[in-house]
Amino acid sequence: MRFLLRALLAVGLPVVLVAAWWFGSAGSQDFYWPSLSTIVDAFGRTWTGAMFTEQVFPSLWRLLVGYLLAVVVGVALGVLIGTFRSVRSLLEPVLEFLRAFPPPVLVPAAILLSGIGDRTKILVIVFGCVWPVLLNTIEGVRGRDEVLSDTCRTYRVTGLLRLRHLVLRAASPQIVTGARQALPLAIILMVISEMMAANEGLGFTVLQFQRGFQIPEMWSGVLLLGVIGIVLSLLFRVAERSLLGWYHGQRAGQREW
Amino acid sequence: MVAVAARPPRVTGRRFRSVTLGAAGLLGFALVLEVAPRIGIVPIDFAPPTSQILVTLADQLGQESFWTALLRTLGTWANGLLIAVVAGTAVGVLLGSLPLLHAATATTVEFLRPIPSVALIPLVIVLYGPTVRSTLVLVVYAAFWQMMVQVVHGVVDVDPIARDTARSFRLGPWARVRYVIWPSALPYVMTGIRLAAAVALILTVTGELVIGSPGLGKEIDNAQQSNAVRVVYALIVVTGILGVLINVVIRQVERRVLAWHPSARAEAVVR
Amino acid sequence: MLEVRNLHKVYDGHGRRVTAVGDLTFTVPEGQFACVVGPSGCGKTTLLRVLAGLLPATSGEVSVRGTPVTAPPKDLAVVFQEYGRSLFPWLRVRANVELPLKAAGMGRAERRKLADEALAAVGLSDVDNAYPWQLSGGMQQRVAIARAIAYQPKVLLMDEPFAAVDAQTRADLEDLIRAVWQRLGVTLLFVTHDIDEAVYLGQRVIVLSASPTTVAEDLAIDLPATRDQLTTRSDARFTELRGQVYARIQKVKAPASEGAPA
Amino acid sequence: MLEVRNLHKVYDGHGRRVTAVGDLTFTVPEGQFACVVGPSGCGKTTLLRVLAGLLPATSGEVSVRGTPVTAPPKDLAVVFQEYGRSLFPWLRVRANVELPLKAAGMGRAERRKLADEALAAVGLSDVDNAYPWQLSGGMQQRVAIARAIAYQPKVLLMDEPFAAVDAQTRADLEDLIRAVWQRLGVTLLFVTHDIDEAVYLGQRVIVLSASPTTVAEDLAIDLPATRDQLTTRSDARFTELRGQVYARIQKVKAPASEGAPA
Amino acid sequence: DSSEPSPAQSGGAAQPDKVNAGVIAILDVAPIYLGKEKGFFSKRNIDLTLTTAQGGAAIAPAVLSGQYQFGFSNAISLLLAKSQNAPLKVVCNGVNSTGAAEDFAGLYVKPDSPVQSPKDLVGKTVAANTLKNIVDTSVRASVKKDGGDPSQVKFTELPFPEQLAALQAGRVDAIFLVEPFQSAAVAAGMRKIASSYVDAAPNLTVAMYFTSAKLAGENPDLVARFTEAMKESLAYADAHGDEVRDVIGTYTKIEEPVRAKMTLPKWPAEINRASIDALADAAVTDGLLTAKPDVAGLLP
Ligand SMILES: Nc1ncnc2c1ncn2[C@@H]1O[C@H](COP(=O)(O)OP(=O)(O)OP(=O)(O)O)[C@@H](O)[C@H]1O
Ligand SMILES: Nc1ncnc2c1ncn2[C@@H]1O[C@H](COP(=O)(O)OP(=O)(O)OP(=O)(O)O)[C@@H](O)[C@H]1O
Ligand SMILES: [Mg+2]
Ligand SMILES: [Mg+2]
Repeated sequence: MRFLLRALLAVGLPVVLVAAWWFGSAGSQDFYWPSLSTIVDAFGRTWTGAMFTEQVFPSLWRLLVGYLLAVVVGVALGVLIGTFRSVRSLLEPVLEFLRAFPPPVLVPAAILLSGIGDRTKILVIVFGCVWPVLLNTIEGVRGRDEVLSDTCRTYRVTGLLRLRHLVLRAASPQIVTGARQALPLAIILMVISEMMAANEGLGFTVLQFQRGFQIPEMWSGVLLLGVIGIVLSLLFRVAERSLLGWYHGQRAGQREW
Repeated sequence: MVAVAARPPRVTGRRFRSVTLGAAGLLGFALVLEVAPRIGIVPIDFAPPTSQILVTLADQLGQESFWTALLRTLGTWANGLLIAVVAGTAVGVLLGSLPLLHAATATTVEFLRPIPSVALIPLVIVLYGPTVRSTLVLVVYAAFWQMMVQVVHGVVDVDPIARDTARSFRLGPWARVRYVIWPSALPYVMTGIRLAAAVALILTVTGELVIGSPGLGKEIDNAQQSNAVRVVYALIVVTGILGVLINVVIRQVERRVLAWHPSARAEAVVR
Repeated sequence: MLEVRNLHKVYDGHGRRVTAVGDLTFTVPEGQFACVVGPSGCGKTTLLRVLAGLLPATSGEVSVRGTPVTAPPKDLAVVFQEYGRSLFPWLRVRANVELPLKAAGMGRAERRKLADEALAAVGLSDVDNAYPWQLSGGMQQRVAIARAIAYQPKVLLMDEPFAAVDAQTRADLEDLIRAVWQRLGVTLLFVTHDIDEAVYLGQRVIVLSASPTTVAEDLAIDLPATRDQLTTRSDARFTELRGQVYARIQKVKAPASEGAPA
Repeated sequence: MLEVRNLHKVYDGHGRRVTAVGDLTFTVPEGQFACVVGPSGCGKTTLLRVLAGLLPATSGEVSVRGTPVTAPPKDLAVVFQEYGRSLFPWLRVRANVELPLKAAGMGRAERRKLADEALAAVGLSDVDNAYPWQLSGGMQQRVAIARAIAYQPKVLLMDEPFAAVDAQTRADLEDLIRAVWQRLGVTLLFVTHDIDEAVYLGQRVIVLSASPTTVAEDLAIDLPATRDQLTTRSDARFTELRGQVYARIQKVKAPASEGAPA
Repeated sequence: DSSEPSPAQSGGAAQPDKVNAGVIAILDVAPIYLGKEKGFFSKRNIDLTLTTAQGGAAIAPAVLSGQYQFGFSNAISLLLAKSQNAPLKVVCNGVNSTGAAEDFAGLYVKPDSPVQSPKDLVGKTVAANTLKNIVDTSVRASVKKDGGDPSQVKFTELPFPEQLAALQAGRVDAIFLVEPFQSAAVAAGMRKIASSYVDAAPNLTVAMYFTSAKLAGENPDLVARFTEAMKESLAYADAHGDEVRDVIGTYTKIEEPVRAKMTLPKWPAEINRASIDALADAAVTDGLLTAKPDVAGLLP
């Protein structure tokens, strides 16, 4: 019953919006605004078989590797910076400096450093989506409850055990927020990383369509990106449920109305 | 027993230390970038050392076109950020406090968020032409999500006892947002603003770069097309410096509005 | 008036299913001062949360001043057991006390007056400008009490409100609460672990059984309306009543004592 | 052994400067059970935090078992006044109790045994699998106590550890703590607001004055070593000692009572 | 010849027509800047505003949606657009290769590279600023002309500014550059193995100016005046190299010494239709297009 309601809620609005789009765009003659039926048609033609395995899979693979790396790096660095004030003072300006770099102008630098292979593209993804994880981890680590910190100190819970049972767990709601932010960013950066120095990939293909004036095909690619976003966010939610069960329980326990 | 005392000197001393460390960090970074091309880790022609970049930058500072571009970029950035922060906060608070609404919109949001701005470029150009407006739309589109997601999570983070207290005293929706939800979400909001600020800056520059609306990004593109490597890097350094300055301002604000938060508290206690 | 009829509450989730309240029925007439005692974990806090409209009952009916409770009722204040977390850490003490008044639309001057009075009453006039986390546990608890008093509720629910204060302050606060109750004519439900306190304060003591919770004893306290720490507590009737409650609690506790402290 | 010499502690920040502890000097010999009583806000928690190495003193010296305190000393356990916040919300009850043992490098089987014993001792055998936030206030407090006991410390600092439990459980826990103390020979500093409790439990009661805090009275409790709730509490010597402490506290309280409850 | 201006054409001359044109900040578009400076547009009652953008991604939609009246694009992009039935129409020539060995663009390898001529590129990787566009088509033409199998050449996308570094680092085997990057490559000692634009077709028309079919249909007069002004500008630019080098300094950041030395393209007033036709054929052969688009319909 509850599951049904959830499912209904999840698809309700999209169904309405898709319907509106479908009928609103029907018979569109605008070159850049093809009708949804044209786009769906192009989708079927485009993203099947070899196209999927040759263009989409490599991209997804890089996306996943880049994303996971970003989370790991962001959390590790965030714990370090959040824990030691002097490290934070030392690194924060440099990080803010780097953070303001637009990835498109950064790609050349990345190419210079690590060539034009997958490594560069993964680097671009990591560089772009490490920030939400990093910033949130820092704040999460800094903002933990003092009584818990004191408890750990008196009971001499130190080192890795402290990291695992206090630092990471206390920051985990915020880490999850950061990771959540980073997920769609990773998809965006996957596309950006394939804007230059690429000859295959989902982002590259979408851009090719755009340049080649294959507008319905381009929109079908955008559609695919959105669908990937939905799928990844569903996976993310499953992971979050098990990771933050205590958190949502604590918060929902008293919020049944 | 209670006396309002002036800020103890230790705190200012600490602030001084932190500023010094920060400067040292930047200096060290600059040094690495000076040395790396000089000893051949990266080719000097394509990655000019810091000193050359700074000379070029100084040269740029003397040009009026640079300042016009900078002001334009800042204008677009500030407008975009403001809209994104206000809209992101409003929508975030709404979604965070109404779980049903959140559930109903989640799929749509997840669909829209990963659409890269580059893919939206033809769309905004068709709508607004290669103008500041187009760039602004891209900026708002990208920064809005950052803000919204942070706020949604922040709203959920309200202490259940604090929320029940507010409910039992029958605080109205507005009072609850103003006095309970907003303050507890504030740490998330501040992080959101910091994230959105950088994303807005990035998209302002990218938008200008790709669309060609006037500003720093366009200057960067122009320099790239002209093989003016040093100018390119000088301009990128400017965006970096903007990033640092923006962060300084936000940190300052944060120190004020989050004085009560454990993260700030722990640092103010005389130990 | 508070009415609780066949209240039943089950917590379920995260691999644990607990019947917090078995079957509870009682009525507190308008203006009565009722104390609730019962073993730890028997569902007192749960009962208060249901009455305050913060938690839905699994079954049964609860009404406050004639209206069935679905949301926090009007003119009701709660002092939470977790006093520390019920104070807003971003507001200074005075602002914490004033907030509900502000939300009720009261003017600045009046708000200030009420807050000052309430803070003075709990002995915290000098910390109005501090943040809650700068205060000791007992002081925090007193701020929470001051906030409830300043609100001038018609119904006041208090969950072990004096747990963190010293004996002397506790005695003072007891008298304060009785004075407030008499002055405002509030309906008061007061959860405590101190049997003496329950007898000293209330017109009635409701003893709850251990889980699954029911009313084990409902005792009218027929002590005179004007009470004072010395004379009342040395009153023979006081000792007698206290003995009755104590005996009852012992009995209540017994069947559940397999898992009790060694 | 705990030694506190000329301890002085000032809190300063956010526009507020408070002398929490004025000048405190006392020594608790190895293996002694000392109770601390004092008015709310007099600095008991602050004292405990300094002793536990969680807070640096503004001036004065503090040493635990011969070593000056700069960080939390070895083999010391604290039961915090904010019991609710001292439990890890992401760990289930048993894991909360086991965590310090794990940190000490104890094997899984032994850890489990100790945790089970401690939980049984506080009457919570059946909730080992719950999260702390699924428990009532009193149950949470007992988990915190169980954690401290299971740790088998040499020095145990307890800050109003029974504030949230009912009278019967409290009596049981009092006996439990005395039993643990006798069995392990721990040095115990026990903060309480209940004067009867202080006299019943301790070998010594330290009465603190209101702020600026000093030792107002240091009373040896010469009751027999084996105590029990019925006989000891009805002992004439008990009543006498209790009267002494009470009188002393009244005096202590008086000068600071300008701001006391109305 | 369009040296006789006729402002009266616009009917009244009271309000000049505001015209926005989207161009790329490269030397190819020097004539339009020069023409504007010389007043070739204003004397035809056109108030021209030039806006630079990074590339076709921004210009084509802006023209098609009417935000710009005219745009600048390379020939292959226009053919691609035509093949997708994009409603646009070429109005006049843009830029041509020199047709001689010394062109404004070229295919370069490292001085010590085993690649001696384009046919050696078989199995090798060449950098192109955009894939599936005029660069790879031209490079393939060079390979084919040299007797190699063009389908065996691999391309990777790399912006012009990054190419020299990538070549020097050995990440690609050859690069195809235009000015001013070509000058930098030459200065760095890179070896030229072909002038691919020249190999693609004699006097290849590399890029053209275009407008939307809508504007062409609704305001043929404006289009005609713009075309005339453009033709005059092209002819003038072709004849006045020094002025071109100066005007390039106004809208790019190319440094003076480079500007003085770099090879300029040709700016004939007329489109080389045969070369466009050849390009279209090559694009079909290379698989860029599935069928040959209606070239005649695209060109004026
Ligand atoms: N949020 C919750 N989720 C699950 N179980 C809960 C929750 N809150 C309370 N319980 C359970 O309900 C029962 C009653 O809890 P409650 O807090 O009402 O007791 P109480 O009478 O207030 O006890 P105490 O005197 O110790 O505060 C307990 O067994 C407790 O474990
Ligand atoms: N973190 C803090 N920042 C500033 N002042 C504090 C802080 N903690 C305690 N104080 C102040 O120090 C004084 C002593 O506090 P402490 O908590 O030690 O009292 P206590 O004896 O434990 O009181 P209680 O019995 O009410 O718990 C109080 O006036 C309190 O306001
Ligand atoms: Mg309770
Ligand atoms: Mg205390």
